[in-house]
Amino acid sequence: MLTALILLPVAAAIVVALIPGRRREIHLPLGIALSVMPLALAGYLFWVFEPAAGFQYVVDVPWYEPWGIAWNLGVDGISLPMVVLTTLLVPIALAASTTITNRTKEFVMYTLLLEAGMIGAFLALDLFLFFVFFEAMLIPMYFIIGIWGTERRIYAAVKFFIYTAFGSALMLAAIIGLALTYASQEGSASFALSDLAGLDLSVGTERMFFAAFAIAFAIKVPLFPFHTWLPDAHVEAPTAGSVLLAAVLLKLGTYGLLRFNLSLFPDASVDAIPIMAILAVVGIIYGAVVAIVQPDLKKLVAYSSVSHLGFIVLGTFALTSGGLQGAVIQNVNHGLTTGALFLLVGMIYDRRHTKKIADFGGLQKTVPLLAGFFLFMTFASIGLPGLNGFVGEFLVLIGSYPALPSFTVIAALGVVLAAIYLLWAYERVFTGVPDKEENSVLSDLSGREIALLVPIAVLIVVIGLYPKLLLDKITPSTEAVLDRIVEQTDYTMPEPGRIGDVFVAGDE
Amino acid sequence: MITPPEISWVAIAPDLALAIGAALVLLVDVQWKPAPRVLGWLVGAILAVGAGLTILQWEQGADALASGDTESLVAFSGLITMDGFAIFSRFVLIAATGLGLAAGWRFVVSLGRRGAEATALVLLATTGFSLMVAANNLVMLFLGLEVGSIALYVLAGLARERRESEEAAIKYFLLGSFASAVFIYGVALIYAGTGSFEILGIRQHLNDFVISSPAVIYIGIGLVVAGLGFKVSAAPFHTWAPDVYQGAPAGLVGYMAAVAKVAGFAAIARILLTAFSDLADTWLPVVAGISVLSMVLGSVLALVQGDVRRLLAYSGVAHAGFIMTGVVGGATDGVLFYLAIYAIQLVGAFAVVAVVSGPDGAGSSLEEYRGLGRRSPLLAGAFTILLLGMGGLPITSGFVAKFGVFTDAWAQGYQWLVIVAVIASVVAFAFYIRVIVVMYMDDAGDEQPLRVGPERWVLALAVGATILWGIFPSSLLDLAADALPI
Amino acid sequence: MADFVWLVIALPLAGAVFLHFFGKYVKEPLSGWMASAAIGGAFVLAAIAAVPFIQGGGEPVTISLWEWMPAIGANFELLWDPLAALMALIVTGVGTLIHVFAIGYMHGDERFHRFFTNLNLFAASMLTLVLAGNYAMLFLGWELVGLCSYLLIGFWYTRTTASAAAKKAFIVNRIGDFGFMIGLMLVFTVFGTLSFAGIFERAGQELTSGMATAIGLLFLVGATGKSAQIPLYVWLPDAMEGPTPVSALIHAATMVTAGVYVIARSAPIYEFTPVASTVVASVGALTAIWAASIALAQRDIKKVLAYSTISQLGFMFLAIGARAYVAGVFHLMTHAFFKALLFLGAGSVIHAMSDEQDMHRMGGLMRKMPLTATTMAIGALALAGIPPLAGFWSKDEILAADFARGGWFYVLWIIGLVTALLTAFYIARLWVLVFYGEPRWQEDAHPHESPRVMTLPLIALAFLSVVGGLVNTPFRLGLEHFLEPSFEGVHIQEAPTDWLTLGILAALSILAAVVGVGAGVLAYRRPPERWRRFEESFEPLWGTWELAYGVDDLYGRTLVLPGRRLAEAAAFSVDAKGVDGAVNGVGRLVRGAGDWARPLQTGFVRNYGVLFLAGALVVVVWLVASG
Amino acid sequence: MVPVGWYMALAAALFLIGALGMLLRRNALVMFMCIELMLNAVNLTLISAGRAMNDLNGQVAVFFILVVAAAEVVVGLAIIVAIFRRRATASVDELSELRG
Repeated sequence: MLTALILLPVAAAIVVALIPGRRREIHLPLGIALSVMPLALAGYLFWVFEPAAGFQYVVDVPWYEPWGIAWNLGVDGISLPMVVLTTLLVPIALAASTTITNRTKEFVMYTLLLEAGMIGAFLALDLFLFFVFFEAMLIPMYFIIGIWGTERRIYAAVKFFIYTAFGSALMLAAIIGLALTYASQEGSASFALSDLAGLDLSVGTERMFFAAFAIAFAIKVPLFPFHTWLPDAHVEAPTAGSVLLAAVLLKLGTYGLLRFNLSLFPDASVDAIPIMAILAVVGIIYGAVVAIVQPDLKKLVAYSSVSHLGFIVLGTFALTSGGLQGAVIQNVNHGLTTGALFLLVGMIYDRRHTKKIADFGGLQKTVPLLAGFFLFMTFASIGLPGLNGFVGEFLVLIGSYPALPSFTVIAALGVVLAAIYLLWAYERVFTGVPDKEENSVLSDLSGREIALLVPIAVLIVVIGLYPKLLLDKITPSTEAVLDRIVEQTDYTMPEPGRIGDVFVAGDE
Repeated sequence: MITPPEISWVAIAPDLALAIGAALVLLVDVQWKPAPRVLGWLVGAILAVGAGLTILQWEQGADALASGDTESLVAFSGLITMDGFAIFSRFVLIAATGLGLAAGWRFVVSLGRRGAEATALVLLATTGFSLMVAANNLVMLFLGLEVGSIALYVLAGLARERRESEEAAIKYFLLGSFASAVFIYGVALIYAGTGSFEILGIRQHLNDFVISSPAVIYIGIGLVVAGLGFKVSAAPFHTWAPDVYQGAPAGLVGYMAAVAKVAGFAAIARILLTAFSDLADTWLPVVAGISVLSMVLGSVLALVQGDVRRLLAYSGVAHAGFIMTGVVGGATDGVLFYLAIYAIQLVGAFAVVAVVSGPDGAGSSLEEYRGLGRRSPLLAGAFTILLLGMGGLPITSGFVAKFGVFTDAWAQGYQWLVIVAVIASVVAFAFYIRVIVVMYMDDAGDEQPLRVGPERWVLALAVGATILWGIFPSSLLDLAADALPI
Repeated sequence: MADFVWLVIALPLAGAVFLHFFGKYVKEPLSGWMASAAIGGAFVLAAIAAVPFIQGGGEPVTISLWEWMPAIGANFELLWDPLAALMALIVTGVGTLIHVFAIGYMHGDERFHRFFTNLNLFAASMLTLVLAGNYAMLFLGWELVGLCSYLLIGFWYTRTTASAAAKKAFIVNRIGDFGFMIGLMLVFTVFGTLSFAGIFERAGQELTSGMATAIGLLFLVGATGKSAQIPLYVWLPDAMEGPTPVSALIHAATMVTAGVYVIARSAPIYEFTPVASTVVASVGALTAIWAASIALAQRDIKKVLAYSTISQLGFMFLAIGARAYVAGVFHLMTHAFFKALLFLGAGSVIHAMSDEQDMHRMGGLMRKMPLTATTMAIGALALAGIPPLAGFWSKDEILAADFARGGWFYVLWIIGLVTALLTAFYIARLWVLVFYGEPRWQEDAHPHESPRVMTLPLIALAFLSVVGGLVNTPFRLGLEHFLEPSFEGVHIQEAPTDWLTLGILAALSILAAVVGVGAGVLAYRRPPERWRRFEESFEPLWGTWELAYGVDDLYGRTLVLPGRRLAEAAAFSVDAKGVDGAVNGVGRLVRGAGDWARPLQTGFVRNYGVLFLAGALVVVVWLVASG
Repeated sequence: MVPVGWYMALAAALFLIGALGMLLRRNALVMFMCIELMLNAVNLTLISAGRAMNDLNGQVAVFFILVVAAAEVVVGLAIIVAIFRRRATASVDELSELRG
């Protein structure tokens, strides 16, 4: 089933490719229709997923046995939400791309291939396979930014590509080193996560490998100071590109840290807590501060990503139940809210052909629906309780505090700053009287655009109020990660107070 | 008493076929003045025979190697081997020849009557290199090298209307002869130090005796490495490559570069890994040094080129460095896989250059690729895949190849080399990406689609190989793993 | 038995959701009535659920709804106890009246239904806050009321001042939330849960006094944000940009008391930290006198009331800081009555004067709007603390309790007393300026009495302001008994019990009230020139008060501007030039290396040869040397 | 009898002279002659080494090298003549259009 999940978008891309280029009008609808299939499959997977069963639907087909590489896929509570998120956002991103009129066919194909790559990276349990997906997806994204982006798209695309490729290059070296260590210890080659996780590494080696992986993922996340490719990429990318970039691609970084760094290098992870926490916290504050004064709406949202993703990293390296759960669920949340914000910025851009905050003002008057959605997403992003962003941030903050008190306190400042930059931006864009003539004649959201935003909005509320839906699936997996670390290292998880009251819903 | 050498026709059957084929082409041309089409079919048939014979050889060689009966793999009193290594390399050479000729066919045709000469030269060059990769004797190796190289010098100058072609030819010729002289001097010193020209003999000698004058042998090794380093355009022996790539006829550059690289590396691998394996501790750092220099210099210089051919030449320098890491890694299968993959991609890439530059191969500046993605989408797509393949992007065979040699080098204890290599491959991405940028992200100056001739088959094969072996590499990897030197 | 209390939240929420999606199909007054019905229904339900407590003998119950974030002991659960019940009744009761008032006040607004959507949403949020069974859910309500406040302050979004005020309110509140959140982190670290039940049960076992102080102070930070205390009160005066019913409901009666509520709710934690309690009281006292002095000199009618609210909230802090929780909550209740009344009255006036808010341009309105004038007079006297109106009883109890606490609290008691005097003065000034004397209206003003739908709530609130104090008098401590189950195990500071002390204290506070009111009336019933001169005689103090001590300006210059400079520096220098510069620098370096190395390729064969030979030489030498 | 080392040294000297000539002279023809000189130095080496070791292989190899040298001459001269025809110069320094 997991193989099908990866191959479906590829097949869809091929189908689209077979449609002759002059039938332009059907490429996009066809792509959207086809991209619903993986969504359906992912939805089914979500439905049948057994939270307690660890990795499931495992596929393990040898690829080239002498090297020990394998087509090894599996899904657990950490990857499941990401897969669903990916499959959900691809149709939305495609459907938001009706303004793309040149080379539509290629655009749809690249998006679908990108989807395959992203799903593959989330599902891969073989490091070689993971790397293949991790790197291969750069190309479609590169094209999406480079071909359909705005003025400085080439600069942004190249920077994106080279920067992330640089990070993964070091990771490749570390993967090779790991596999060879395994081969020398066990006598047979393997790249399987489960095999490599059990390796005995010397302290120095483990730290080096950890660093290699961490840099690769830190660039992807991106953590300060590796973040500068992100604003450029976001600003120049077309809407669909920004959405997928923010919502899914960046998550590979946080996902990778959680999945690979914590499992493969437990000792080094524990040792690296201060460093990672510092980077995370600096990212949170720095991203937020820089976001405040950005003159470009998209850039502002991009920097807000830098800030928000810091929370995820903080939660991950707090190594507590709450922190990890928060990190995973925040992965999803940030995908939804920031994805939606980019959609909205795109919709504004479609109308006004500018993203400069100074060019707007009083839009609420002319496009009240758009303003309403924007405000909704803004508050979701700020972490308003009842919406999804809060669940993630609150879990991360409250959960991390016992482990990393001072860092968490500083991180909490980010919540304040988020309110500042987002509300200020909202104020400048939407409130007041529309004093510029161009702004007073805009048309409000169309039915199609509303249809794109509503599912996201619904999910935002559902996750905000009933995160159990996700947490039930996530928790056993995050606990397993923690258990492993506690078992393999001398790390003791902070035990806040006594065990909290066991809560049983609705049994009175 | 002088024992007459035993003749093993099997061992040289493919080479013989090619050589005879070369003669045949000339004869047929003189006698019947056939249409280019006919000539094409003839050459195709000759290559097919050569390839078929190579496959037949494989069956025999594989058994013998498996049974450990290495003696039976040596023919002509130790001059020639027919081990898997030789046969694999030879097959790659013949395949590259076929693809290269197809890619350059329009150029060959444009030469008119001289087309047959060109064809014959190509066949001869392949014969020489084919003997070179099969040589178990350093003098034999030198002979093969010279047969191949001299043919290449001529090919470089074939586009006589163009001044650059002449310049390329004379540069290639002077420097190539110079390098050959250095190489053979190295061989002579090795002979002086070990008393043998034979790969196996040298190994035997180094195994059996305490070496009396190691300096002579080391100097010999150094000169041999320098000479062969020239052929594979490893830095700092690479200087000819950009000029020759740029000047030589567009259609044939891919072929010229590919066969020289394959044969050169096969020779380096055979000499260093078989003959001098006992001295590995000494030469490994040096080869690693050459590798680093090649990767860094090649990547960095490729980054600033404005001409696609020069860019590909410098990227070839970088690739020489990558393949060198495989030599450092000490496993021939990694090197062979890389060579096979790279040869195909190189020929494919130059097929694109040939299409864009036209048969006479006038210009190849980056400017001419502007908007190619719109002008000729398929051509641009193929070029993109080939470039990414050379860059080593996953799901292309280039990645598998790089992964293989890096793994070998790491296992050999050269972790730092691998780290330099992966960083260099990122820089390499940067310049491949530049070409892609120009093709896709700029608008075309000229909207006229380009005419693609027989290059299309080359491209189809090259792209297919890049993708298929990228996703399912096991078939070729298994073959490469079986293709061991004696 | 009280399982249905979730409906108390659900009803206004349903109203909000319905109006949000279908409001535009509902004709104007109807949507307002629907919203009023929703919150009125909630009031009825809350009253029914509160019956056991009123009868005495009702036990607090925790109602679990569904899981939220079990990892940190934060789920959807409600705590229904007397404190929650009282708050719910205040919110729904006063809320209903204000809803009804707003039907008249918002008449003709093009986003009429949207206003009621938000108002209902606010009610639901506020009820979530007060009914929450754990800190996470309380925080949920806490933030949601902030959201509603944001939405409602900025309701007239085309006014840039309104939008800015809304943003300011939210952000300043967020700063408070920052402290609150850290407090919650500490709570979780200490207790491993955020549930009230789990925390309060074990407070004695788990808390050290240092930790209790830390938590207490951090909660105070949060409370200063929401309840507009020093130093975070600056948002509340600006928040008056919102429609007046909003000011009445959110920024006088309910939301701003959330800080008081949280501290009262957390009484079991403050139990262990006299330090934090004292700080709470001190902040309250300081804020009370600070804001009261500013209120003296304001010209804008709503600004007076706003600073008055800040000042009265200070009183509540003064009470709960002295551990007179019942007195604090009592004052919260009476204040909700009379301050809502005053705001609505002010709204009525503003409405009548076509959005005029400057008291210097009013005067003599008593004749035009007698009903408003009368009800406002009652509210004013209640605020001033004239017996037997509601404000007297609660304020007196606070002052008495502080006096009884003794020590440092004597100082606070004196401050309180002075504040009471000032309060009486400024509210008298307000009433006289608005309703008495000669009209100083603008040319185009045509004041008129407000419609029934607006005056009826005024009357109801006036009634409550009169009798509301009777629930808890020294003669009959009804509220104290009612709230007992909520403060079980907590020491409550009682007022003095001997009647003599009590009498003297009462006399003093009555004196302050009477003097204040008297002075105010005497000063301002004179013609404008005279009271202008009166005000000028206080210069430069008066000007300082009028400018609210220039705190906004100070914050602007010391925090906002440098912050912005910092952000600009970070964004345009550090990030663009530094970090990104470094990244691009690496790229340029590599290219530069390429450009630098390019000339090596001279094109001259002989140079190539040299390079080749040199390379060969290096290789050879290296080999020989290492071999 | 002259020890074999001397022959080897002479050969090395010849080789170096050839190499230096290749680097210093700019006439393509002369450069080519220098290469021939280098090849002959190799021949000398081979002969002496073979003689010293009493091994025929070294001496046989010389014949091959001679043949190769002859082949090189053929091609080399052709190329040089072609260039000379067009440009009326045999100086390699004139041929530096391809660079960078």
